[in-house]
Amino acid sequence: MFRFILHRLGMAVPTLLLISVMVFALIRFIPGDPALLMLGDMADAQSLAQMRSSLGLDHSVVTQYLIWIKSVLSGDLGFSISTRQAVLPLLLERFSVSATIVLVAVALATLIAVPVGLFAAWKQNSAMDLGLVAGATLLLSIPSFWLGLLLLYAFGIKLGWLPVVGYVTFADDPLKAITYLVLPIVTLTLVEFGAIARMARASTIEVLRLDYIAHARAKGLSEGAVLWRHALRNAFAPTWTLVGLILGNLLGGIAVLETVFTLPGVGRLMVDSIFARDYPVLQGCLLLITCIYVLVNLCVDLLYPLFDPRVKL
Amino acid sequence: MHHYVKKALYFGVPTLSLCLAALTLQAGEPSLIKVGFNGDIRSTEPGVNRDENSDAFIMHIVEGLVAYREDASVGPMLAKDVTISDDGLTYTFTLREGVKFQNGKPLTAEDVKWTWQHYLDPKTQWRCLPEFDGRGVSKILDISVPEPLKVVFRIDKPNGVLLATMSRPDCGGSGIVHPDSVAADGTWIAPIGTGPFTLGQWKQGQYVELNRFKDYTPRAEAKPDGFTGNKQAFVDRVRFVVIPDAASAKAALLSGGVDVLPDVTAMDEAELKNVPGMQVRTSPVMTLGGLLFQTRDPLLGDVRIRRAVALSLDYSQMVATLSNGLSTVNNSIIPTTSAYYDATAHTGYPYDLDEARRLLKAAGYHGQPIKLIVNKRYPQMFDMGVLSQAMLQAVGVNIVLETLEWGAQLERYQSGNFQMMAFSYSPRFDAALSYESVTGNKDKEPRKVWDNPKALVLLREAQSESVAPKRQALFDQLHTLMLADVPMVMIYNGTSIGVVKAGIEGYRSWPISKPRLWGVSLAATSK
Amino acid sequence: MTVPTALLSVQHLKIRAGVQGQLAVDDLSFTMAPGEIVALVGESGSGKTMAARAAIGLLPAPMQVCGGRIEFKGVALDSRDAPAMRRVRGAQIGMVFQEPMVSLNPSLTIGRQMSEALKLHTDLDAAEIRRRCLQMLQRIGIKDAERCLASYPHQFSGGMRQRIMLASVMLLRPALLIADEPTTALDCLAQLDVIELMLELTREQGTAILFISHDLSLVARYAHKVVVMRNGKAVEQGGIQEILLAPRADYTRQLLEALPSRGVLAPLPPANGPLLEVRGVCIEHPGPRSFWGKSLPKRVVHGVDLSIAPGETLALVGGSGSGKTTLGRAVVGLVNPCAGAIRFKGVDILKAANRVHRLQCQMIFQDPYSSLDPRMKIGQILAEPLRHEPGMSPAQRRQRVAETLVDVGLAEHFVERFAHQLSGGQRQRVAIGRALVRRPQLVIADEPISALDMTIQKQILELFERLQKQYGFACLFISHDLAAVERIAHRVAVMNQGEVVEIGDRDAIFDTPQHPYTQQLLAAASPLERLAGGGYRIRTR
Amino acid sequence: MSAKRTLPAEPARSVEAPARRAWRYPPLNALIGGGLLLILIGMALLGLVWTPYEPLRLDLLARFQAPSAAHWLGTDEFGRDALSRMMMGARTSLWISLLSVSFAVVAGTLIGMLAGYLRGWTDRVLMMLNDALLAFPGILMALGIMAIIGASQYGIVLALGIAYTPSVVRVVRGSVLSLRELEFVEASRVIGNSEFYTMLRHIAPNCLAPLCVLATSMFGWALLSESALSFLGLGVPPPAATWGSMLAASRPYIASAAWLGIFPGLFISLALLAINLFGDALRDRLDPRMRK
Repeated sequence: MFRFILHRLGMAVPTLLLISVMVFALIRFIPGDPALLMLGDMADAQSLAQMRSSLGLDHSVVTQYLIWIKSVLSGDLGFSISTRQAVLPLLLERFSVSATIVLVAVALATLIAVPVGLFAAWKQNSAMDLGLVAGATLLLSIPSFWLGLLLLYAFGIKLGWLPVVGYVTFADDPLKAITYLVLPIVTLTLVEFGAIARMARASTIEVLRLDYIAHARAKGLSEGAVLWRHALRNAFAPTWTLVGLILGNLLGGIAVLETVFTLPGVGRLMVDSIFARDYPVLQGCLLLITCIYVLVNLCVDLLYPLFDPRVKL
Repeated sequence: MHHYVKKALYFGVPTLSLCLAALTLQAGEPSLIKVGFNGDIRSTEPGVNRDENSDAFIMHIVEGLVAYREDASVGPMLAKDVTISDDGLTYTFTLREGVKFQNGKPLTAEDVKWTWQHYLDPKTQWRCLPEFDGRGVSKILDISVPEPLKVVFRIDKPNGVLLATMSRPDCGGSGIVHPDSVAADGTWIAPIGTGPFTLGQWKQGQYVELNRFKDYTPRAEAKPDGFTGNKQAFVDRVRFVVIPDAASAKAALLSGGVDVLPDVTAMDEAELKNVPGMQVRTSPVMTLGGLLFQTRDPLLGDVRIRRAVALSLDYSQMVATLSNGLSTVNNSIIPTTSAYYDATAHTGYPYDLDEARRLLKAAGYHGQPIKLIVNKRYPQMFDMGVLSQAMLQAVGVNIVLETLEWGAQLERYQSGNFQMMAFSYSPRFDAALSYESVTGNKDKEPRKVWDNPKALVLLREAQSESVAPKRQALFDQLHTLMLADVPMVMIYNGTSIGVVKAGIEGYRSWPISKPRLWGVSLAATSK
Repeated sequence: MTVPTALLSVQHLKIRAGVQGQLAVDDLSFTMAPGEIVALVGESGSGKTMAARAAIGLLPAPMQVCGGRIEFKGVALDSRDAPAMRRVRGAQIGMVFQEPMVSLNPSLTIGRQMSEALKLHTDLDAAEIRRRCLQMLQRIGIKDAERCLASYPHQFSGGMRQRIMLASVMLLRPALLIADEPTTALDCLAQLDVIELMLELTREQGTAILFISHDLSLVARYAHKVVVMRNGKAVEQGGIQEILLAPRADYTRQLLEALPSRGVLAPLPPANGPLLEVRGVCIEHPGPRSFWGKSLPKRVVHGVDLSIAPGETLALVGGSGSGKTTLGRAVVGLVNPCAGAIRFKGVDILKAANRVHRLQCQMIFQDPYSSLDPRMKIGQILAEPLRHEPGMSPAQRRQRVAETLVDVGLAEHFVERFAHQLSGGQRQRVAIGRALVRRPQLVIADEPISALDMTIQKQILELFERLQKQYGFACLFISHDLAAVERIAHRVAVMNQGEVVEIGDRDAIFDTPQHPYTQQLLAAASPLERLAGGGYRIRTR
Repeated sequence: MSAKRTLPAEPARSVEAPARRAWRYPPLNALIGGGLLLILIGMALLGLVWTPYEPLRLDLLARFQAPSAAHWLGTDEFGRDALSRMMMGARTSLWISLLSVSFAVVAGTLIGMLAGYLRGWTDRVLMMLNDALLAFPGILMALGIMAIIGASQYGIVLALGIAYTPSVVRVVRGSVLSLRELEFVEASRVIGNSEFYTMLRHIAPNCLAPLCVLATSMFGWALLSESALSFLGLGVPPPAATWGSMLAASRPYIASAAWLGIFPGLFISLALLAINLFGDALRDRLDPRMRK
């Protein structure tokens, strides 16, 4: 088991390095650099040069990259160019916002979707099944930000139950903070529910076709026992991979949803740092997102044998 | 509380006097006003590592010899008066008596000389050094102290904008600081100025505070006048809260998180205007919004086409849409709030479609596409582009909107690589500086739009001339020349919209658009 | 002593798919006495599985009973009354399935699956249940029963898994065991073990067996009574001896004749030297590829020597995993041996230069469903090998394809059809056509008929013999079905664990096997022997 | 791993004559999906020829008008007719999605084939690059590319194309590796075809089925991403309208002019619903098990 983790992390290092190089080069390739952005239209030659040297941008890209890598390895992600904040604490704080919403939403979606998928597969081609599939497909087709806008309009503006804009951290006022999180979580849950339910149904149908289900029935087990004890475990494996895929992508920041609900998430942070050409923050963001992507995939693979013992680590 | 006290001791202000001061005020907690900032300050050193917010903040702590008045003209601040020699090469400042630094020590001419040498020392990397070491209009030859309260500056060439440049907030208003603000090896510690507030607690990324300077010696005037006048503080503490997102800032104001929002968008203003308990403070500012032409572009090189464009824009309707009716049309580079904005500056381009069509035909224009760069980051620039495209279509000018990301547009502006561009310049507080931002030699500075040699000569004169009526004549000539050349079409100056909660009196927006918290008081009733 | 009522009696059973689907089972009636072994025999699509599933009330979704009744111990079984059925299932009627790979739940340990039924139907405590499971596992020959309880199904071979399934079903001492082709998926040796175990267990507990199979010879040795089914109807039923000696229905006779028996072979044409020589060939399978390089390979074929004369049919027999298929693939160049030489008419065809000679050897694959490209028409499939035939004009090619179609007994219009529109037998004919269209001198047939029904197997074997007489090609016939080998092979080579343990003429091998492994193989093969008078009897060794 | 051969469990009713049932009534999802798609494509094509108003014409007096007889879907912040912009938007949105999906399919298939065909080190390197690209956030990619070649429709097509290529590579490589093991591919080698010919003639056509299914779902992703990019201010440059940019532009006015946001979102959802339903029908049609 441990060897497997080491092996996977070992494999992830080249990917991480590759991405950090791609990011480092791409962002510098985009026209406009932080010094120009800060000076705006008052950027005469001398002040530009002075600003660039103070930000360390006058070295060659390669030296800048080496400096950055050296500082990252020593755990220091540097300081944001526009807000002077230390990058690491900023990232973690912003990531906690996105992570809470994504984790709660995906967990909720999975908890509801798997039983629904199981039930739809069991009652395959019945009216109930067609209804559930149609519902799931409908939810799958609604763009998350539009759904967010609608909910915001209905509950925020029209009914006024929930705050329309702004964000309160848990530290300041837990109760109030929750009111800010309700709508984004509901939106994300509904959107992801569709995809997971369809996958759960498809994999359950696949499993119900196999002999060991007939064998279980031949033992005289009730339909419920057959579904929960035999069908669920084997049907959950492919669904679990999909959940892992969804988590990997969403944890990278739900920039669009964060825009709709004005949440200070890591997605929004990345977009803003791109526009402000805030290189340290952007590089920090991407490193964090890629690490999450690798870690989530690793966790998915580590937990996979729980559902399918044939997979040896 | 612990951290706060340590900081106070650090400044050498005896703790005893602090508690004493607190007692003299009416009983109860020290009064506090919370102001919303869209970003944290970059440092506490005037004019070095700074941005818009840092400048506004530091102007509460340090004061320069001279400073901008409400109408952006320059008036004395720490100096009682300023005499300029006939040849315009010597400036003599006589200091006010009885002015004390925030560490209790009296202000002396030696301190002024020490501060200026600190600014002129290249190691300090003062932002405005190029303006005073010869790279700009003139060079400061030497600073001398003939008498205890008199400082004399000698410069190599006459410079009409010397005082205006000294007062620029992005130079920290050339604020005079006490030598103790800097450690032995020259590294900056903290600002010890003569302003109405001292530096308070700074929690990186969250907020930064100012404390009232009890022994502040205000000027004789009754009321504040821009960055000068009577700057007595009526509040114990001011906290600048960092709220990057505009929508969150509006929500914070509504929910009581902050008391003052110095700068909100026109849309927010329309919404907040009718919210009970909100006072809106607007003031035209000196930003220059308009359409830039690249005079070296093969198509737009022809002045007739540029003139036709200028004539086919319905300025009043456009400005009404862009500023929700808050701004007025201004086709001149000189901001409407500037002292030099006179009748000639008021003359603009008539709305004359027939003449425009005639000019286009004469120039042989038959619908070739003209690329107009806009961006979505600043809504006014984008809307200006869309409205111009629609209006120009009426005369057959085929405008193609090219929407770039703001950084990319800045790069194109800096390198002059564009045909047309909707752009807005950040405020310059002296008419000459405004003209200087658009006029210049295109080979050396590709970002400048106007390189008419005659204009350059006029500009040099205006920069060195220090007598107001003479400068006014030069500005009028520059304006009429620009109307003829049409290197760009100035459309309007922006509006600074501040929103203040009820119960806060004395806060005013002004053309320089930096928030000022002296002269602002908290009504006894509301918290 | 009351008249022993029938354990199970099926009266005029009718099953159809959905409301107006075709009848899968049409008016089927038979009875079973306690402890009796009744075999339901028929080819695919005969409805035998549906009938068995109906007995335990587990018909798959679209199918439903629409006529007749099933009585178990005198009580009518009504699949709609779920609780009643559940009390019978597992406790009274047990069922064993065909696919060892998926008949046990891959994500549950053996222990949990075995004890599940006991927990449900009895009120024994956990310790007693565990003791019974361990005892049963030892009974079926599991050495370390403790570890087996905690391990997962995928850690056992196919044969072992069928034995475990049998054990868990027999734990409840059911009165009736329904065995749905329990050993079809196993190779001949494992097949023997599993069936003998099933018989011992059922005889001890007096359990009756409803044995579903498509292989009459396999059933002949054990069943008391046989019901022969075709297209849903029972064409004949009766005691095993009468069926074998005097089959009344001609379909039964057809089934019996489909069993290949030793035929007389055409004499070999004179030849100067062997057509194909295999000298000291060893083949290795690359191990699983880890990140840093290959792990050590597993040797599958160790030093095989054999030769085939022109026109001769050499059979290569052995259990699964004996390396016979790998050797066959080496001859046609699909696998590169790591040592030894393969010479075709004296030319070493392993070298790329001699590719033309290698093309003289063609191959017929085993699985009709995956050996034809689903996206190509039959005409295109047959024409493809001719691409490498020098000097053939398109007209000649079309002519050759038409000729081959006739050779393999397919009508003209099949040229335009796709593979999925053909039956298993028809596809295998196309596969044979593809191999012969270039008139090769050597054909490697890798288990060409084992994926087909018995009657169709007979037709394909006859076709193959006719074509071999007509074109005179030699054949390396790879199979684990000794009956088919006995019919068409001149010589037989027996392989075990990658080595040829015995090689010799067909009659010598079948009558006087020397090597113990060969004897084991022959014992497991089907024992039916055609009698002079037209009937059959079980051959006694 | 050559398929371990077992006798076929009892296949369908009668093997001889394949049942015709599959085609008597096409499944519901194909009907609805196909119908919706036709309507949307029709709307887009109609937009080419005729729109109730000139999509770009401003009418500053008629700003923020609610849906009325004159303007069925109301007017936007510049007084432009929302319905005409929707029709123009339909064309741009669908066109961008189509182009980016085809780019990804072509590029992905080539790389996927290469990786599946050559294997060994090339496969490993390609796959590592592929994973890196998968983990790379699409937003930065989009901005980077658009900044380099200028903000235009084709910038977005390139950005989305590159973002989706890795998933195509994975699917194609997966099917190539599994098809290689099947017997008809080995048969092709035995009859003497070169490896390259076998790849083109046998493996490529059979990769089509999984590819088509992926392409339809990717079409939905592309539509969604284009709208998301517009939301972040990176989408198709105005004044050209896409549904996404109209939805994004409606955000500040959600309180005062909600209809501006409702209709674009509705049309995007309908398009996605149509694509998902059509994709399901396509997968059922191509799934070998379904083919009786």
